[in-house]
Amino acid sequence: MNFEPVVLFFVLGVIAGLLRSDLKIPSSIYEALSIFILLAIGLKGGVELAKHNVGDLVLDAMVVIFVGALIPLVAFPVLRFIGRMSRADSASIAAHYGSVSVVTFSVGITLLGHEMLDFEGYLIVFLVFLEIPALVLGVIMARHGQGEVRWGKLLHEVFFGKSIYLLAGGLLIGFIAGSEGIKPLDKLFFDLFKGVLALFLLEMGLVASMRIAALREYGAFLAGFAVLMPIFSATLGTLTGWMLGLSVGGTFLLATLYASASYIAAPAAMRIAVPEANPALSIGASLGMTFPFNIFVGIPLYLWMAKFIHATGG
Amino acid sequence: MNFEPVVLFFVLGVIAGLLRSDLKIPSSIYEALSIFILLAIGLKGGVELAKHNVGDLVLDAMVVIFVGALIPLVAFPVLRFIGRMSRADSASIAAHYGSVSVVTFSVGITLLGHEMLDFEGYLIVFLVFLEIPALVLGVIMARHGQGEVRWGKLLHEVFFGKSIYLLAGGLLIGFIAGSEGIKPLDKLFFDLFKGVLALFLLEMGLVASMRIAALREYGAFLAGFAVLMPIFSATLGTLTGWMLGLSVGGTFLLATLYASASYIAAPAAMRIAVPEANPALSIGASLGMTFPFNIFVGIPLYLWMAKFIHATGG
Amino acid sequence: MNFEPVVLFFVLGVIAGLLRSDLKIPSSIYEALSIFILLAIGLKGGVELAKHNVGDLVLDAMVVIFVGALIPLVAFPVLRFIGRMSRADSASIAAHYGSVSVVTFSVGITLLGHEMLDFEGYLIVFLVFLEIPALVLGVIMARHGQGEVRWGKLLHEVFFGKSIYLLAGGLLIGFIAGSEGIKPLDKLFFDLFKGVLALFLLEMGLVASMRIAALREYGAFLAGFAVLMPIFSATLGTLTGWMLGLSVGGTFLLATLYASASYIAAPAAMRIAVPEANPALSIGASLGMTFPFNIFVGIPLYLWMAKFIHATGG
Amino acid sequence: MSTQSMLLLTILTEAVLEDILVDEITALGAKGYTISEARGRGTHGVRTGKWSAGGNIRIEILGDSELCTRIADRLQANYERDYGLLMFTSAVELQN
Amino acid sequence: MSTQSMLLLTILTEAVLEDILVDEITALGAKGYTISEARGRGTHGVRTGKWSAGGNIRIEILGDSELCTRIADRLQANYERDYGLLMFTSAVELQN
Amino acid sequence: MSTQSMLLLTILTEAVLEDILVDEITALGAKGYTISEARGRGTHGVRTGKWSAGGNIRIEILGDSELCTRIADRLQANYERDYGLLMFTSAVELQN
Ligand SMILES: Nc1ncnc2c1ncn2[C@@H]1O[C@H](COP(=O)(O)O)[C@@H](O)[C@H]1O
Ligand SMILES: Nc1ncnc2c1ncn2[C@@H]1O[C@H](COP(=O)(O)O)[C@@H](O)[C@H]1O
Ligand SMILES: Nc1ncnc2c1ncn2[C@@H]1O[C@H](COP(=O)(O)O)[C@@H](O)[C@H]1O
Ligand code: NA
Ligand code: NA
Ligand code: NA
Repeated sequence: MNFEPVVLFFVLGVIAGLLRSDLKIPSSIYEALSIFILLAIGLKGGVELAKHNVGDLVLDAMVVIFVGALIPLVAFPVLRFIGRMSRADSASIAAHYGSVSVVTFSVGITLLGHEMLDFEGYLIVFLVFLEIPALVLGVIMARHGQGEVRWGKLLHEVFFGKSIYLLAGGLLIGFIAGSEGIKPLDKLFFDLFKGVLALFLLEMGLVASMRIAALREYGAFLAGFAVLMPIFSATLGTLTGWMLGLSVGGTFLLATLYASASYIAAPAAMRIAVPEANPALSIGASLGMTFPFNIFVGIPLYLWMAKFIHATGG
Repeated sequence: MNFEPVVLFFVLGVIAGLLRSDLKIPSSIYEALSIFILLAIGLKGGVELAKHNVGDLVLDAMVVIFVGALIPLVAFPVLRFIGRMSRADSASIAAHYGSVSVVTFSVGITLLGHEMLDFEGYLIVFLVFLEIPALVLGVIMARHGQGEVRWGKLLHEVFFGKSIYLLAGGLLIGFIAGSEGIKPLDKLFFDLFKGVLALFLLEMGLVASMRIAALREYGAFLAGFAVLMPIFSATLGTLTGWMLGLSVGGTFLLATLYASASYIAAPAAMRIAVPEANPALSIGASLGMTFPFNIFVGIPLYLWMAKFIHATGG
Repeated sequence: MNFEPVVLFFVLGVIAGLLRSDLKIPSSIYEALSIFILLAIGLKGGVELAKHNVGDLVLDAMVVIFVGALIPLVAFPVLRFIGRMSRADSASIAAHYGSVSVVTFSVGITLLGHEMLDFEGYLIVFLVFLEIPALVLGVIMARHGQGEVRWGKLLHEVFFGKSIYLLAGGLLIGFIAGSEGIKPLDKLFFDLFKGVLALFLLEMGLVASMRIAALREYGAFLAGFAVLMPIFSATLGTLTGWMLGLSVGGTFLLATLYASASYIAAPAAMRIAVPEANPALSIGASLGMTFPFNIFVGIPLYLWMAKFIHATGG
Repeated sequence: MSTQSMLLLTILTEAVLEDILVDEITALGAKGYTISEARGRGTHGVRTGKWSAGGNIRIEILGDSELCTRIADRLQANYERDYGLLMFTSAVELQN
Repeated sequence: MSTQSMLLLTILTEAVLEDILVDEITALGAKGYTISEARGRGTHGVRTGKWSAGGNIRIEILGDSELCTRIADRLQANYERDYGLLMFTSAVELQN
Repeated sequence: MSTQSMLLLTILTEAVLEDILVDEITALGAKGYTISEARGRGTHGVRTGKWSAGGNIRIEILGDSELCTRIADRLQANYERDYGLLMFTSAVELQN
């Protein structure tokens, strides 16, 4: 079975929230856990990257980013014209779904460990690059013919917002240090990773439990979107991964990456760049619906999809 | 010698407090450490429980809980009639002593590791169940003929208060995952346990140092109670453990569990359910006296008692 | 090459600060990391000390402390008469440079591990003792003929300020427990040490980036002092270590210790004891200049010096 | 811009009461509230906030005089005897 | 000791605006400000502060009536529509 | 319910002074006080609170005019020259 115990911590958090337990994770601990996870993922990616010839990856990276940019471009019209949402909300939600979730990705990696499947480590690098076009496209769609954009502020937010900054910084340090140089840090950043992920999922569950209620107010359309959009994106990812010749594990991870929706980087960036969008909608959908859908249903499904395409397609 | 270095961290904290050092452990770190300890203990218990047929434990559990419920029932009249304390204070303190301290219990486990003695892992399960009757009895004794009880609020506090919630949640996750499934989390929750316990004891020492002063105000009776009550409870625990056929380690742990007094779950629950009780009294006694007594004198004594009864009684 | 990946985390922090990234390490996490580092270093020192006959070290300790006390005595007239700084500022800065930086020292230890060089573990003990004369001398120089000193308050600050208290407390616990007794804590305090140091350096970088600006206001003299003073102190340390017959690693560590400037214990003590000194100057110099100078340039230089004197001098 | 005179009711009390008081003041008609952490000393002794349930909170409610009185009266009746509690109002001008 | 009558402008808003608002109020001439963390509920829903960008901040500015009005007007014009924002002034006596 | 007019003295200063000031104000006769964390900027530069000793605290004392003046005078005399310090009073109505 594709069962991974860490996701139980998410359930524990959700139940605590719904039952109004007094369990709280202090916000400074939440910050610390997220810094840890971002740095650890970045370092891991950098170490992997150091094993490859960077030049060989440029073409793959361009394909991955280009296809990834289709996601917000598809999501926007769906939200705007089928869902009848405002321009700002449609653009902001599209940006959330175009960008990615490090925690969802980590749960995916964890499952691969469980299944003893390998993956192309440099995929972590793509994670960093996928955020950028999604956020920029989101702003362009929100602002199209609606007055000027504070590009300076936005790009600053995108590149130096803590998520991308820590991922990219960890990547660089891991790349420079290499797997030998990073070894003394393994005990903290790699050995404890899964335990810290469990604690983070507990906190995510607490927060998500409050978001589910917010989502309910906005009816069935958004809930449907929050489930169908990741399946569409994962399909795109599966096809892309398979065409690029990634392994089963790599194909699955790319699908997971596409399918995941941001709830750290994107909310902060959109709140500044598209302030008239209602954050309860975008976070409600991405964290209240898509995140739990992905870790419980999506991830096993995407793994099945990756195995299927490699079994039949190849 | 029964000496365990972790308790030195408690001494370090007490001295820092008494000397008014500017050493402070931020409250968010305190919260994080306690979440860690509660989850880790719960997980450990769950993993142990998964090794047993749960049905076999039901009878033992009932005996342990039933005898445990005697503790507040004995403590209350002692406090009320010998100590001449108010009904509310007597009931609240009785509830503190009927309920248990996870940290005292952890120091006990640590000592067993030191002595290379085994114990029945499912004892951790009892820890969770012992809190409940003690808190409920405390409220009944406080309210007997004194107006209505907000049972809804109280039971919510008891079951969904973070201590019991995390212990029970950890227990369930550990039980579901089993020792294989939990392995990736071992590096965080089990390997680091003792170090985290040391840091927690440092903080406990800081807090206890302030409580000792509070206790002084209330005279010799309460101080005497805070030392004699755990010895009485430990005797009860030793006999119960021995009659249930537990190992030396298990007998000792049950005695330690009975002897320990709560300073996390009980204070929060009593502050809401019995507000007219003075929290300085109950926390002063349980944290300022009984906790240090237990870790320095009690625990070695209870181990001796367990060895003695197994050597002579059996 | 003498390259140590942990220092890259400092760079990451500095850049985040300069680029006004929204990356922040919550202050409670900063506190927790520093408590961890101080305790871990103290424990390590205590374990090492337990391997030696304490009596044998008394003479060495006296020499190390005596020579160390020369540093503020040299720094003060330089600042006062060459730099034309106020008496209070000169004394406060002198105290910062006479006292030591645990993090710089830790980076030094880390480099020795990298180079597979041994060192005399008891040097950590000296770290604790070096703070005291520097701070006391600082106050005497500030107050000389300037009205009375609140010695009670100051000595309390020096001895029970959290830095020295935790170092000394860890030392004692490590000494009492010995390397066997401390083993269960190794997984937290020793295995994770380098990773935690990396996170701490990230935070130091964030703070230092703000201090560099402050330093700029005070011109070239202070910047020059912040680079030349540590080289002078390191030379003193190299000679002292060599004359005491320390190993290459030990000589290097003593030089690093002398060369490092305090930015935790000294600022807190000086703010209370010499309030008219401008803290922006002393922290700007020690953290904004000397700390990065030491970890990037100084430490490799001091290692070269230690190797050189042992190769040619002996 | 016109400003509007209102009262700000400040409540200093034990952190453990947070959820209960939020329910009370919402039921009494407050449209909003602001909470922040505090520590302190009063007739109920030192509250350092070091200890999980040992800190204080500050609850502030902006409203008209009637609302503030209603809330203060209720809290005084229900909580003053058993809990650390200090309440005061000040006159403020709403700016938006 | 003479005291001086001044206004204290209190701004309750979303934490995500901190850097932007600090720039605004500095540009509008505030000589100083004080910031602290808060959480709360208002017309924009509950803001628990649990979530990274989900908390509030309280910004306080001591100044003359003219400065406080200038800041309040600017913030109302630029941020009230899209962000949680509550502003009020109170009369205080400066003691130093 | 009768209310009582009092003064609230607010002190914004460096966190490093906390223990010293608590001793001072207790010695000067304050029956209670409330402390909370803050950060800010004033004539002594930016105090971010990121740095261990680099944050501010807010101390509030509710008392009569005489107590507040006594405390403000003492603090001004002893600490204003060397430390970041801002003090102001406001009129409040005690509600319990
Ligand atoms: N005179 C005072 N000035 C400022 N704050 C006070 C004062 N008295 C009490 N407090 C605050 O109100 C809380 C409860 O007060 P009490 O009910 O007197 O224990 C205390 O913990 C303080 O935070
Ligand atoms: N009536 C009120 N009393 C006290 N604080 C309020 C009130 N209304 C709003 N607030 C605070 O101001 C923030 C923004 O308010 P709003 O713009 O109404 O969402 C809220 O999150 C609260 O912290
Ligand atoms: N105009 C002001 N408005 C609000 N807070 C201020 C103001 N000036 C100073 N402060 C606060 O008082 C502290 C000390 O001020 P100062 O002594 O001017 O450095 C600052 O760090 C701020 O927190
Ligand atoms: Na996505
Ligand atoms: Na007990
Ligand atoms: Na030095």
